[in-house]
Amino acid sequence: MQLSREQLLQAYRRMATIRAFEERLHDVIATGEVAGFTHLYCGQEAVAVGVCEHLDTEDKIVSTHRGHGHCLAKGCDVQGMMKEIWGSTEGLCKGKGGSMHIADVDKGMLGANGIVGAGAPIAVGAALSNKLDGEGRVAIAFSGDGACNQGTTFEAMNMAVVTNAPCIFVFENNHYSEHTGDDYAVGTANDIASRAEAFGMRVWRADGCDFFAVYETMRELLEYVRAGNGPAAVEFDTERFYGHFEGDPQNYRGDGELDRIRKERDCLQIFRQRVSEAGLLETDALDELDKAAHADVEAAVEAARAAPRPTAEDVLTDVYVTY
Amino acid sequence: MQLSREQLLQAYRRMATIRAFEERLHDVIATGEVAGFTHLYCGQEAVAVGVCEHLDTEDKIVSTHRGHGHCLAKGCDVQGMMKEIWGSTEGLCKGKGGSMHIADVDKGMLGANGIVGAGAPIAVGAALSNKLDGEGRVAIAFSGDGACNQGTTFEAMNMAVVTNAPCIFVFENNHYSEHTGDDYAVGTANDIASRAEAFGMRVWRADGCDFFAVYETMRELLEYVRAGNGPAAVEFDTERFYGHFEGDPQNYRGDGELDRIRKERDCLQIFRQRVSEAGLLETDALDELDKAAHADVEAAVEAARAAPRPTAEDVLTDVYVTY
Amino acid sequence: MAEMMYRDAVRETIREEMARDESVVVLGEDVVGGMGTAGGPEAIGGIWSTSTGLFEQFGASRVIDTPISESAIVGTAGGLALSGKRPVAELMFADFIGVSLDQLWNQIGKFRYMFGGKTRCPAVIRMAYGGGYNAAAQHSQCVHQILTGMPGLKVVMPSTPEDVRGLLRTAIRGDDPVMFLEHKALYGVSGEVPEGDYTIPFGHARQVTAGEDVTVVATGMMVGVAEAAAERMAEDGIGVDLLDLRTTSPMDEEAILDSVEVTGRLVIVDEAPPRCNLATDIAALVARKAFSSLRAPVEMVTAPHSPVPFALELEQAYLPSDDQVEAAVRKTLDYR
Amino acid sequence: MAEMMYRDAVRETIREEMARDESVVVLGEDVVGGMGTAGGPEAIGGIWSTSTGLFEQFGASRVIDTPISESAIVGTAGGLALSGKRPVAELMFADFIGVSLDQLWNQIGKFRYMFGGKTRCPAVIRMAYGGGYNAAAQHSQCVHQILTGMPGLKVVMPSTPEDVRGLLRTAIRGDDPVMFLEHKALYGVSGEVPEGDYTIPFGHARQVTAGEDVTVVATGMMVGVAEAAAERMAEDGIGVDLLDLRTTSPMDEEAILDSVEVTGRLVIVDEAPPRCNLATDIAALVARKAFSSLRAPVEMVTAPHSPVPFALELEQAYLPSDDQVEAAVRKTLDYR
Ligand SMILES: Cc1ncc(C[n+]2csc(CCOP(=O)(O)OP(=O)(O)O)c2C)c(N)n1
Ligand SMILES: Cc1ncc(C[n+]2csc(CCOP(=O)(O)OP(=O)(O)O)c2C)c(N)n1
Ligand SMILES: [Mg+2]
Ligand SMILES: [Mg+2]
Repeated sequence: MQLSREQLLQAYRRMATIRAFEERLHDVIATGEVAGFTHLYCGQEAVAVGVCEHLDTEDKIVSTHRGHGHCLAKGCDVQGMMKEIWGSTEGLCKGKGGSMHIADVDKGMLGANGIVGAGAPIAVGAALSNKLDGEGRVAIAFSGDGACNQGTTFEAMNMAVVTNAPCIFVFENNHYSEHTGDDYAVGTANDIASRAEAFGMRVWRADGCDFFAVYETMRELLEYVRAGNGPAAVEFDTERFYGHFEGDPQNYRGDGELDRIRKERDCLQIFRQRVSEAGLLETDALDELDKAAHADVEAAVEAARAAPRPTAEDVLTDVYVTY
Repeated sequence: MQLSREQLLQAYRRMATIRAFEERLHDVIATGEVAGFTHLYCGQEAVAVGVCEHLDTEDKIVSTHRGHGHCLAKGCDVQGMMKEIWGSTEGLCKGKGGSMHIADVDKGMLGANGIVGAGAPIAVGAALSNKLDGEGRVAIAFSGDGACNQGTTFEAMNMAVVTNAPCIFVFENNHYSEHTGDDYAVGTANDIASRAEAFGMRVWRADGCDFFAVYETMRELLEYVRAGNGPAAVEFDTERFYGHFEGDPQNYRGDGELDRIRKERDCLQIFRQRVSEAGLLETDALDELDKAAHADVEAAVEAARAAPRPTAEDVLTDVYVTY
Repeated sequence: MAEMMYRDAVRETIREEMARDESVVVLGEDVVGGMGTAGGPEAIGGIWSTSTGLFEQFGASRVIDTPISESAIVGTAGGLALSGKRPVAELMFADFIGVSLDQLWNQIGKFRYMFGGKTRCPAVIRMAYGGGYNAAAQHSQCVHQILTGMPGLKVVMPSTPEDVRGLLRTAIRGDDPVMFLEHKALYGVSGEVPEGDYTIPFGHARQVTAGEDVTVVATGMMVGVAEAAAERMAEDGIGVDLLDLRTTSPMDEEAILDSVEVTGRLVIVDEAPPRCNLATDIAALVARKAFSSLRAPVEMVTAPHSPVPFALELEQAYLPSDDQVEAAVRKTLDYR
Repeated sequence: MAEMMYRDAVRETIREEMARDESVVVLGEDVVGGMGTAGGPEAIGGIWSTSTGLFEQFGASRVIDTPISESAIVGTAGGLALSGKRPVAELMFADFIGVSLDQLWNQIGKFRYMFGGKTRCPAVIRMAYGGGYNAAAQHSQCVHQILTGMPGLKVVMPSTPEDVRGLLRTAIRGDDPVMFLEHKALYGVSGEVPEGDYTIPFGHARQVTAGEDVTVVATGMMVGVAEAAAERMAEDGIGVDLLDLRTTSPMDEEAILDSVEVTGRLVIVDEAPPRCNLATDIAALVARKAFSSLRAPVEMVTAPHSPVPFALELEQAYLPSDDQVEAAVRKTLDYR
C-alpha cells in the first residue's frame, strides 16, 4: 500500500532526526563533553522508523544499549533525550539513566537496556498485558545479532509462542556484536530468522537499509500479529556506521568496508533515491527536513548545555514509590 | 553393525540394574526411609544405556535431576550410589549431594544437577577439554523436554557450534516437564531436534524405548562427532513410568496412559522381544540378569542401611581444596 | 479469627486480590499444571498448592503457566508491571534466582530509578526458600541476604499465616517490586488469621515475646526456632525480647535499636551462611547506632560457610537450632 | 622493580601462566576480537586490553572467543575445570553475574562440596567492577558483597598492579573457583611490580599505612580513597592503620581484630550499597570478636541504598569519597 505524502515526509523527518542526533553526538563525545558509554544507531534508521511508524502509544517497544533510534522513532522528545544524555534533571530520566537507559513509558517506550538480551522477556510481558486488554496492540523487542545468542532471547521467544503473546522479535542484524562478526558468533543452519522460526513462529526477512522494505514487511507482519496469530519475528539486514561504542578504532572492518556501506547502504540516501525516482517527494522538501532535523538537534544541544544539573540530594529519590 | 553376545548381555544387564534400582527406591521412598527429592528414571533406561555403551571413561557426561540412570549407565558403583541416596559417608559424594547431585568425575560422570538446564554449558566445557586433548573424545549433555526451554540450553548449543566443540545434546523427550505436557511448553515448528538443527547442528531422531534404535543412532552420531565435525543433537522419544517426583499423583495422565506405556513402551520388554525374535539371547539368560540385578540392588540397600553416617564435623569439610 | 494454613493463606490472598483487581495476574511453572496433557489443566495448581483453583476461576489469560524459563518469567512479570498490570510470579524455589537474577536485580529492581521515577513496577515475585527437606545444595537456600542488599527491591519474609495475608496484600497492592519469600517448611503450619481485609505495612517488626534481658532478632523459619528457645528460657526467668522483622527491606531499624537500648544484648538468628548476611547487617546497625547501649559482644547464630548438605545429620547440624540460640543467649548474658 | 599498569599486570600474568601450564585456557566475549570479520582476529584482545596478543601466541584452542552468553561462558569454564583444565574466563562487566549467577553460585561454587570433596574446580572468573565512568546502573556495580556470601567461592579484589600479579598467580594455580574482581578505574593505574615469580596467598591483608589511632579497612578502588584521606590526616598527626584486605573470601579476620585491639576504633569503606555488604560483615566481626577493644561506634562509609546513577554529579555523590572517610575517622576519634 502507498504511503501518503504526509506519511513519507514524517518518516524521512524521523530518520533524518535520528541521523542528525547521532552525528551531533559523535562530534560532541569526541570532545569529552558528554560522559558515559554511548552507542550510536546511525545506519539503522530505516529499521526503527519503518517499524515504529506503524505503532501508536499503546503499542510497546523494548530497546537495547543502542537505543536512541528506537526512542526517537517511538516519539521520545528530542530535547528530553539530549538532556538525559547530558545528565540534566530535565532529562527524560532526570539524569539518572543516561544514554543506555532512556525510557518513556507513557509513550510506550519501555526502556533502552544495558544488558544484552534483557529486553526480550520484558517485551513478552508488555505483549501479554496488551493481549489482556484485548485491543489488538502489540509489543516489540528490538535485538541485535549479538543479543540473539543470549539465553533470555530464546526463552522469550519460546514463552511468547507458548502464551500466544502478540510479541514481535525484531532482529537488527548489523553483522557485528561489539568487535565480533555474526558469521562467527551466530551458530545457525541459515540465519537468525530461521532460529526464530524453529520456535514455531512465522518469520519475515527484509533489507533493513530500505525503509520501504521494512515498512511493507512490518505492515504484513503486524496484520498477522494483531489478528491474534501469536508472536512473529523478522530479521533486518542492516549496517552500523560507527564503532561499537564511541572511541572504537574498528580494526575489524575490512578494507574500504565503511566507505562502501556509507555509499551503498545508507538508508537515508536509499530513501531519497526511491522517492525521487518515483516522483513522490522533491529534493528540496527533503533538504528542508534535513535542515529542520539539524536545527532541532542543535536546539536540543543548546538546551541540554543550559539545563539544570542534579545535586547530591537527588541520589536517593526514585528508588521506591513508597519508602 | 551387530552387537556381540557379550555386548548384548551387558546392555541388558545395565538396563535391568537401572530398573531394579529405581523400583526398589520407589518402594523404599514410600516408607519414608529415604529423605530428599528423588526423581526416578524408569522407562528411559534404553536411552542412558544405548548412549553410554558407546563411551569410555574419558568421554564425559553431564546429567539432570533425573540422573540415576545416567550414572549407572556410565559405570557409577551401585553401592556407592545407594549409600549416597541414603546419605552415608560411604556414598559416592559422602552424603553431601544426595540423589540430585550424584557424580563420579573419575568415571567421566560430571554430576546430576538440580538446576534444570544447568548441565548443558558444563558439557560444552568438558567437550572443549576433550578437544584440546585431541583424542576424539566427546562430552554429552542429557536434557529433558522441559530443560530444552531453559536459556542455558540454547546458549550451550550455540556455544558448541561456534567453538566446534565435540558436544552432543541428547534430548530425552518423555513428554512431561513436571506436570506439564511438551505439547504446551515446547514452542516449536516441528520438534526439539528441529530447534537444535536451527543452530546449525546435525541432528538425529529415534525411538528412545528401543535400545537398538538408540544404540545405532548413537553409533552414527558419535562417528560424526568424533571425526571432528562439531556438535550434534538427538531427540529420543521416551516414557517416564513414575511421577515427576515420588509422591506425584499424576492426575495429568490420560485414562489408561500409564497402563499403555507400561505395556507397549517398556524398553526392557522391547529389548527382550527383539533378541528373542532374532534368536540372539535366551529368556533364561535374560531372567538370570534380572535376578542378578535385583540381587545387586538388594545388597546395595542392605549395605546402605548399614553404612556409616556423617556427623556435624563433616559439614564444613570439602567446601574448598585450600582454606 | 479463623485457623488457616500458611500455604492456604498465600493462595486465598492471591485469589481475593485477583477478584478485587483484575490487573492482578499469576504466572509461573506449573501454577496451573497439566497444560498440554490428556489429564487436562489444573492437575496441580502449583507444586506448593499455592495456586490451586485459580485457573478455573480466572482463566488462562490471568493464570499463565510457563515453560521452565525463570529469566523469562521474571522479565515477563516486569513487562506486565511496566504496562500497568500487577503480576504475581512464582519462582518455585528461591534457588532459581540464580538463573533469573539479572531480571530481578538489574531490571525490575531498577526500572523506576533508571527511568527517573517516572514509572512503577508493581511485580511480586514469590519463591519458596530454606532448608529442612534434605533437598541439598540447590533446593534449600536462603536468598534474603542477597536480595536485601539490592536497592529497588523490597524483601518480605512472613513467618505466620496471619502475616502472610497482611503482607501479601500490601505487596500486591503496593507499587514497588517485592520479593516474597515463603519458607517451604512453614507451608504446612497452621495459625490464627484475623477476619477482614487487613494489611500489614512493610518495615514494622512484630514482637513475638517480650523481655528485658536480651534482644533476639529473627525472620521466617528462624522465628519459630528462636521462640522455642525463648519459651524454654522464660522458665528460667530469662526475658527475651524476640523480634520478627517480617520485612528485611525496608527493615524496622527503630524496633531493633529501641530494644537493644533496653537489653544491651543482642543475638541475631539467620538461616543464611555467615558472610555478608542479614545477621551481619543487623550487627553492624547496632555497632554503629546503639554502641553505647551494648553491654556484651553481639552474638550471631547462622548456618556455617558451606553449601547446604544433603544427609539428615548434616542438614540438621547445618541449620541454626533452638539449642544454639539458647547457648548464644546464655553466652551474652554471662558476659560481664 | 618495574613499573607496570594494572591492566598489563593482568594480561602479562595470564600470558606467563599460559606459557607455564598448557592447561590454562582463556575464554570470554571479544577476548580475541575480530573473529568472523574481514579485519580478522585479534582486533581488540578484550575490551579492557587484558588479553591482547594471547590469541596470536597461544591460538584459537586456548584463547576462545565466545558469543554473548555469560551463563554458557561460566558453565563452559566449569566443565573445563572439572576436566582438569584451568580456565580463566572473563565476564567483561561484573554486572553480568546477573545473567550467569546460577553457574557461579549453584554450579562451580558447589561442585566440590556436592560431589563429596572428590573433585576440583580451578576456574578463575575475571570481571571488571565498580563506578567512576558514568556507566550507570547496569555497568558500574560492586558484586563482592554478593559473591563473598557464597560458600565455595573465593573472592579477590586487587588494588595495585603488584597485587594483581601475586594474587592472579595464586588464583590460577590454586584448585578452587576464584572470582577475580578488577576495578575498572584501576586498569590505567601504574605501580611498582617486583621481579620474579612471586605469589600472594589469599587471606592476608596488606597494611597500607600504619597508625594507632584508628583502623580503616578497604578493598579495591576504596583503598586509594582511604589512603588519600589517611595521608591528609597524617599531617594532623592522626595515625591511620589502613588495611587493604586484598581478598574478601577468605578474609584476614586476624589482621582486622589485631588492629582494632590497638586502635579501638574502626572505619570501613565499601563501594557497595549499605545493606548486607562487606562493611556490615566486618562491623559484625568486630562487634562479635573485638567488642571489649572497641571504644567508639563502628563507622561505615558506603554507597547509598540506590542503584548507581548516571549523571556526573550524582555518581560523584554516590561513590564513597576521601572526604567522607576523613569525616568518619574524625567522628570516631571525637567519640568519648
Ligand atoms: C549481558 C551482556 N553481555 C555483554 C554486554 C557487553 N555488550 C554490550 S553491546 C554488546 C554487543 C551487542 O551486539 P548486538 O546485539 O549485535 O547489538 P549491536 O551492538 O550491534 O547493536 C556487548 C557484548 C552487555 N552489555 N550485556
Ligand atoms: C531452573 C529450574 N527450574 C525449575 C526446576 C524445577 N523442576 C525440576 S525438574 C523439572 C521438570 C524438568 O522437565 P524435563 O527437563 O522434561 O525433565 P524430566 O523431569 O522429564 O526428566 C522442573 C520444572 C528446577 N529444578 N530448576
Ligand atoms: Mg550487532
Ligand atoms: Mg521431560
